[in-house]
Amino acid sequence: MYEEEKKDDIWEKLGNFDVRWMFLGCIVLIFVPMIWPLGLPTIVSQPTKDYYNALVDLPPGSILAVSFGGGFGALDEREAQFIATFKTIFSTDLKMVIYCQVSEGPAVLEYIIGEGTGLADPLKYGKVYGEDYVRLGYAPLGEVGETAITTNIRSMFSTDYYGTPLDNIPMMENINGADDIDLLWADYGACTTIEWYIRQWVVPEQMPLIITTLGCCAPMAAPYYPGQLIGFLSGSGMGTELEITSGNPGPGARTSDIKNLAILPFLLYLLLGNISSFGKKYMR
Amino acid sequence: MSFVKRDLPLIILSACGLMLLLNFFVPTDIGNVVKAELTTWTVIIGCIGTFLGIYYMTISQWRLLQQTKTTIQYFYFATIFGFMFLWLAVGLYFPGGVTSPQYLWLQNNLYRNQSGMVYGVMFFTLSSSAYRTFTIRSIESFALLVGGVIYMLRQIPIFPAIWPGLLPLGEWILLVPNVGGGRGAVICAALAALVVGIRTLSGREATMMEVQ
Amino acid sequence: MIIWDVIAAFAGSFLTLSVLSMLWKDNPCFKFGQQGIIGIVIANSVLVNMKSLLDTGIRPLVAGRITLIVPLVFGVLLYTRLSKEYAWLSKYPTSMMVGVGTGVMIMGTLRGQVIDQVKKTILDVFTATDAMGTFNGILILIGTVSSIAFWIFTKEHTGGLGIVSKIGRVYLMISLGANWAGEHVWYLTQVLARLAFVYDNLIMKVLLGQG
Amino acid sequence: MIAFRTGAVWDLVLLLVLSATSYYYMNKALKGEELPKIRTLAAIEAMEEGVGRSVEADKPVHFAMGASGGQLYSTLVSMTLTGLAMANYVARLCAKLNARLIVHMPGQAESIPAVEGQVREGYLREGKPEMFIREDMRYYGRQASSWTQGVTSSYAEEGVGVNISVGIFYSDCPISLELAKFHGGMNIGGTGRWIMAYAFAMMCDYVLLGEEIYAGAAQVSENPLMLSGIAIEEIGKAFVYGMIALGLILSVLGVSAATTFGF
Repeated sequence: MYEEEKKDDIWEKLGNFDVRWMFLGCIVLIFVPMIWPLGLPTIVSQPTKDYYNALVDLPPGSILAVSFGGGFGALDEREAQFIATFKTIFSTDLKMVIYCQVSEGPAVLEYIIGEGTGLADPLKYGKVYGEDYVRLGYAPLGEVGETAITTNIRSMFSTDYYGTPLDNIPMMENINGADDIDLLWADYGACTTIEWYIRQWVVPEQMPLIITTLGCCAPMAAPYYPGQLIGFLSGSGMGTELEITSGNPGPGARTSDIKNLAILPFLLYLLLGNISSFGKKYMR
Repeated sequence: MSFVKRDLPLIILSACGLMLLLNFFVPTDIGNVVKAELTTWTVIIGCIGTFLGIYYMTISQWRLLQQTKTTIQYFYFATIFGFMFLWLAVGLYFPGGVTSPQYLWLQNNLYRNQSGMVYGVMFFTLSSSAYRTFTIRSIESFALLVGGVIYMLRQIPIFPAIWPGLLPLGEWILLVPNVGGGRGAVICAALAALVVGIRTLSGREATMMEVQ
Repeated sequence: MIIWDVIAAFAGSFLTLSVLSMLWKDNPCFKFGQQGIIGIVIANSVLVNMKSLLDTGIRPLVAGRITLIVPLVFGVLLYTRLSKEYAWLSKYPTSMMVGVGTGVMIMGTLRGQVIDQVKKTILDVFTATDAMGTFNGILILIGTVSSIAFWIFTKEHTGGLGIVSKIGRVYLMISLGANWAGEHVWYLTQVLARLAFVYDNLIMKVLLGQG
Repeated sequence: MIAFRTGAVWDLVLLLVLSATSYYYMNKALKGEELPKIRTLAAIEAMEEGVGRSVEADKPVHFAMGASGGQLYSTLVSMTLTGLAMANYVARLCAKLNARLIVHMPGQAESIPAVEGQVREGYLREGKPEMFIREDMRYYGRQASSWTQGVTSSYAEEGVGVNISVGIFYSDCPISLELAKFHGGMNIGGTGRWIMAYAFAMMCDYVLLGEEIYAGAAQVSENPLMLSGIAIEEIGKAFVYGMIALGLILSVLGVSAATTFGF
């Protein structure tokens, strides 16, 4: 239903192909690697190596805070990151406090680290709830909520997600705010959210920060790396890289594989658009 | 009355903002308590506002129904509330609420597919707009095309596998020219936000003054 | 395979394809899915916000934290917007939220988005360990300075300023392109992962009985 | 012990510079003195044309601040206020030209009173408060996925004359902008979130790029106080240039920028 444009000559036609053919081509080429996997290698980038090292280099017993922003809508992009990261954490002796800044967070967490059912099941690593990790649930935090947590976690969460007062949880005994935390893992899906963590955790508290986010958010995170940001994973591609680095194979490899062909019809259309533009300008 | 209607809210606004700022520059125990209290308050107010959305959603859907009154429109109307009550019922009935296995089943199998594909559709809408706009007409459009295509190809494994130089080139685009341009954008937007912020705290922001 | 897997495969695939059908044209399947998703999102929001309200507001209040009366009352005042006579009362909660938001914004923005950005721009030039690093640092410096010039509103972009802002525009376009590419590939991931759901669960498991 | 926060001297200096400049220019504006001229923004001029086109085509005007455009207590609050100023202006234009306005409200339900207040205010300023219809204030839940579905469905059912989108946009705008175009509408808009500015640059007929939304909001407010904000921002930019120059000079002299800007 786009407004009709003039279709005079070949150059005009090249620039006005029905894009639905491109859509169809992409969909068809998505199915090809599903049936016949290509199995191309993945190269691990420096931000992923730094991200992994930030986790495994922490001394045993260090406290990791997790500001979790995973939702179901964009889970495909981040599932690999979550599973590989939680498996890496559970393989170490870190203590972890997790809170959610999106409403779907608790449900996604249950899906990923639910005891006995999760894709990165803490029980398989011998982790005990309340001693090795604590889930605080969701609050519509926004940046002000992050500020409150750096000051006093108990002002936002008087109980954990299951209703147990924080004072009755052994691991939380000496954890009150940013001063008691050694590393922050921030996960978010809105690219500018990185600024919350820079402003409320890194600047005033000098907190070491690692992040996981969508592929599109890398350009927004890049200005802070390396420096305020120790390492980062953006998108399923870097999730796959962490799977390789940490030795925890997961869903990322297949996703990366399927991407390979589906982009080709789009590139073809991009080429046609440019030939059309060139022709209209110079060949008429 | 104009004091209660217009000035007092502005005083509350300024007081809240200035207390936080004061505590930022001169941190004190009492200031931290105030900061934690105020931030908790805003979160609570936000939670209470949820039902306002339901009211607006209902009246606008009701109006659409009144406009057409066709069977299919009744069906659409029922669909919203059908899904809403199903999710509410499962979330409230089963132990564990939104983390109960039953709720997770709904979220993972139904909602995830639907909302996931909404983002998927954007691949197609972006592709179609890129087909129209990613043409080389000037140095700027060339820069847009180069920045976009190189960084895109860097993220698809087949292209770095064919030409390994794409990986460092993609990283370079991301960490050098993107940072240069993006940093200027971030600084300017921050300055503008600061100016609006200062105007707001001084009680002179038009959007906060004029609401009748 | 249990019946719930079959239901999940059919219902999940139907909803996936209903959204995808939007690319063809507006149709009842799309509309059904669209109405459904609004209902789901609102229900989810009610469930989690009410739990959050209970945990953060009501329970601590009952336990004796009486200051929480203030946000509870202010929260209710939001609803006065529905009355013509008392709509002005809704300005109170709005003002409080904006005041807190503005305070938090200012204290974080000053350093995080201005001073530290300036600091990093200079450090990029002077802390590089090799010539390439210094060169990159200089490129970043030029990009930062020139892209700021692009947003100068009170001078005409001619002469020297015109040239500098033109350089800034090139940097900005590369940055926009990189942003676009990141989003585009993410969305591609979403399409293929959802179609993989249809392939794995509906086609392979249910229809072909494999896997 | 009460003490000034370590490492926040430059924060205070910048805040004082901007506050003092704000005081100076706002006083100037209040006295009716002349303010620096601002270059014209094509997108702002196009808004009236777009609303006029909608009236001719008998299609509604759509306005959106983004699925997450109602953030009152986050750092994006300035952008929310900008979106509200635009809502006010679009309502004024619609009242002036007798166009039907559909407002797609953000997911943050707590911002609804502010959005409705601005739209009502716009109609009132043109002397047509009766044009306000609450049912045309649409709400679709707190997620981008439901918001985009609601907005696109509205385009399909009710048509699009012009779609004006100014505010906080995440991954909602690639659908809402492209589908507005698909249904024959004209797109005008922008966001201060740089990460999504590309979508506006690609899909809008007239775009407000990054910081331009603040300048645009000041222009449409016709309020000298708001207009003075642009001049204040320019001083801020000059100050930033000064900081860069100082940092470079001191670095050449052997003082690291980490030291210069670290106290």
